[in-house]
Amino acid sequence: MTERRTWQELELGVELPAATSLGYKTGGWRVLRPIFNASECTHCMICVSYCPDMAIPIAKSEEGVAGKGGRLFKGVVRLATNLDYCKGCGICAHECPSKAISMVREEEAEQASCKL
Amino acid sequence: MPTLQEIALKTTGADARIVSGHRMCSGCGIGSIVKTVLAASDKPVVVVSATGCLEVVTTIYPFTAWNTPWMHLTFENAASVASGIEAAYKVLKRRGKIDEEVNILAVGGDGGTYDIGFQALSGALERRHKFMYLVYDNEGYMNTGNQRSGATPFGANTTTVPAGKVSFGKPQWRKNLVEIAAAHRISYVAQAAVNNTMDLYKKAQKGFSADGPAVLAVLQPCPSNWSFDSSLTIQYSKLAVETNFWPLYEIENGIVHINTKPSNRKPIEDFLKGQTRFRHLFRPGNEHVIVEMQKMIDDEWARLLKLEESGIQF
Amino acid sequence: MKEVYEVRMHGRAGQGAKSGSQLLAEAAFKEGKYIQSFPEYGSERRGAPTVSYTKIAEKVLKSHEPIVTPDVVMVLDFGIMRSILVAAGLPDTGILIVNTKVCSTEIKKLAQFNGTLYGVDATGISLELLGMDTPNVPMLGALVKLTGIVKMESLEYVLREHFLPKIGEEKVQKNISMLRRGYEEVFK
Amino acid sequence: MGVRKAITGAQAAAEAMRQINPDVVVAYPITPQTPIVEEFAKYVADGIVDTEMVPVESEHSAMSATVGAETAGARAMSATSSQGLALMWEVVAATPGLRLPIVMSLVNRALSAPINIHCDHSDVMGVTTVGWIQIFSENAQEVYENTLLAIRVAEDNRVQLPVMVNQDGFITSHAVEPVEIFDDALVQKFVGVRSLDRALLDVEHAKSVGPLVLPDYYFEFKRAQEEAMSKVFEVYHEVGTELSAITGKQYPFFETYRIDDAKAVVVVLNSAAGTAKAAVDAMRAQGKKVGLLKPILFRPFPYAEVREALKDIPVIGVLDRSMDFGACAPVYSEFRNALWELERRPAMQSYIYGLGGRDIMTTEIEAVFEELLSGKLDPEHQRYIGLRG
Repeated sequence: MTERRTWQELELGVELPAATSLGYKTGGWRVLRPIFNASECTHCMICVSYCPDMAIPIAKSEEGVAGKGGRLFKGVVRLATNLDYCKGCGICAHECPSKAISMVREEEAEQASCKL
Repeated sequence: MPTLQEIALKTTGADARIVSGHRMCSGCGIGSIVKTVLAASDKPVVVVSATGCLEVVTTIYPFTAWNTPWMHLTFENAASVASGIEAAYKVLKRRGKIDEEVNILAVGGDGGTYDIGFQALSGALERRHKFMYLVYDNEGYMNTGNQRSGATPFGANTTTVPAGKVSFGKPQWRKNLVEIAAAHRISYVAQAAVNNTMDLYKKAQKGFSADGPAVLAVLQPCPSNWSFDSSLTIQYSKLAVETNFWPLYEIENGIVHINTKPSNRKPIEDFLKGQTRFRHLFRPGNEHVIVEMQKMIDDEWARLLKLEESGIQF
Repeated sequence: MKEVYEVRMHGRAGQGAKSGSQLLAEAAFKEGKYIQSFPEYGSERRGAPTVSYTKIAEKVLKSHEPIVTPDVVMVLDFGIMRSILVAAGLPDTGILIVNTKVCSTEIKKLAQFNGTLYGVDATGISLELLGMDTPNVPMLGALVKLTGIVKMESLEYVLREHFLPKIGEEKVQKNISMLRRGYEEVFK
Repeated sequence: MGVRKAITGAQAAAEAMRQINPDVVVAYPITPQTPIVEEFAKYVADGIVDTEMVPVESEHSAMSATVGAETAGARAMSATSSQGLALMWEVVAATPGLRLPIVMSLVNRALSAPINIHCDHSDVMGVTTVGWIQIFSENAQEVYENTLLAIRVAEDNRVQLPVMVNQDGFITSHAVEPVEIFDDALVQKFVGVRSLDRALLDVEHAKSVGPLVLPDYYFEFKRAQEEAMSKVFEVYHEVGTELSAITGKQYPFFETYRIDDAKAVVVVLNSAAGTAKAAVDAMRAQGKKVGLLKPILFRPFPYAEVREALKDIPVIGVLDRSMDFGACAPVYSEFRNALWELERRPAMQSYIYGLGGRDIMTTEIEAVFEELLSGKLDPEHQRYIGLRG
């Protein structure tokens, strides 16, 4: 709940600097949370390309990360879902060819993570 | 041709031209479509959005999800605004006031394209402005809750042409925007769908590099108003392609090319099932609607195959 | 009863805060009360926070202002409390009903509320009976139990009136069961 | 000193546009604006200007593309009339909110129905509430100078608002009169070039223009827009002073003609003000003390200055070339508003004249003066000049 500006403080015209929506966290919309099982992932990027909320971060890894079947995956790899923005639509889980993502109720996921 | 990995790098992180924090419905594929199309440009992209889902959810003041120059004016004029931007671009370059090369992208939903923005689009195509027009087609006015548009399919239940005791929903087939655009003799028109990222990316690349205007129509299943579970957006898009309800094809310099030919065409029921807007078609008395729909789809497909075979310039 | 009884519902677009507040108002209307029911219109997307108001009174309601000092606040989505101060304007004597499985101190802390907190597993009930997350109906049952502001029969009547043409008798029955389960299962 | 040319009002607007050499001109032809577009298109075709001209398919697209170009960073201009303005209304109304300094020629013509191609002010009076600066021109010379002035007022950083430069359809737009065109180099120095500070095409500084603004901010944006409008007076004055150095003319908010000791004053816009001057001269020759006030800057409206100018006038007749059906006519309303604060309010009479191109004669304005001087007024009703029945 940020302080709202007065009319004297507005920019000229109705203009905004780029990408300010990063300050608006849509993660709170989630009812279901994607649980990413890295050991089942083949880093195929299907989930990344479909994610409508750009909520699956990726990285370039030279040393590689362990994935499905204990294999080492190098190059572009997917990381854990960014829960700040993920709305929990479940497309990633549904489209994952390796079934590396499962959806659980947000409240349960939260309590599970508290216990951890 | 880039890999899915390379596309992912362009759509995620600091260089992405559209970023997280937008307020599209959970499971709405517009985000995937737009990020993929934007990634396909090798130059900075200036975007103009028509009023609609995309515009409303990406720029609720003081938040914007755009990480590239973007503007919105009104509902029906994205193509005219793009004309003005392109004119400004040409003259400011000619006069040495700017030096950066850019691509211009106009985006609208089917309401802003097939219906109210149709004249502006036709005018801009006829004048040969160099820009790409992207329509994310969710087959109705989904931003305002499922009203009928010129892109709504035959048989669909909408709030303005509801199915009722004496109505099975929309009695007309949708207009063929791709062929109408191609009739302007522009060099690139294509139909794509959200489920096929590589195909969409390639088409966007071709559109951006076309000589003159290009039109890209992309099917976008709407979880909210077609009413299916938010995880099934991609599945419904696939079914639309596999039933030939939404063929993937392109018209390049007038020559038709079908990109995907389903080896085993699925029946249209597979696509209709589970969507609230078609639920009434499965009730007794409406069997003929599905039969008619199937026939229309098959006829259209046969016609498209003939167009491709003929090699005649569109 | 207060001159104007005010209920504020917080939810997410798609969870039925708007229709919940409308059902409540119509039930009161059926009992001869004066009512107002209206949502705050933003650009609601499935999942986006929404707020909806119900006013119930014995006399004509003239003002069209939103509710700032509610008697009851209903929270249809647990997570919403992280971004929105749901208990804003709710006095400690007021009632806060949250869609949750447990009434933890964490919820009171999130809501910044010192009064009595009530919980009902409305999502659980609706997933069990309907297979969908539509928590508004069980929440209304809980509200009736705690406040008696309308009668269960009135709510059942308007539920049927509203939904029968849209979803058929079987689902109407399920909704009525959800309402009763909410009534019975609300806890402190 | 400039060069004197015998040209029409439409050509005078085009002459100003030639000297401005805008980055972009977008227009759709409509009678009686068409000769502006045609004249300018000829300049483009002959390479006299290197403007990018976009011949769009409708006025709606004309203003849309003008807004697109202006947002992109160009200096963009347009021109229209009547039905054209009506069709582009939606975008016209959106332009001031985006604070885009577009200058457009409006050749005033009656609105349908019934369809009529001739002059009245029903087109412009339908857009006075949306936030454009409105400047009116008595003749071709004023059209030319007002267009130059408008560019600088619009683009001033304190203002950044669009301007309509009005002239009467056919009466001004199609009549040939002597017009003094000032030196190209001097004028071009005066108009300068538009800054790229806010250019959308400045891709290094990406921004989002025209987002959705909900109840939490919309009101504040509108208040900021009003503030910009209030700055127009000082900017108009400053820019006018600068233009005077080239033209030797004055650029007041309104012109007063022989009102110093006047017992009755007529207020009238655009070309009819010239006719009224002739009537004033004729009456003065008979020893009758009458005068004229010709509004030039109509939005923003200079209430205080108008009040000061008219404070000692006992009777005022306001002539409107359009109606506000079921209410007071628009120019009359403004003058009533302006004079309300006076301790000794004048008697006032509203007149409607010239709708759909009906001619207004010197003798008719003389009759108005006679009526005003006689005190036979009917403030409860507007009167009609030159109407049968």
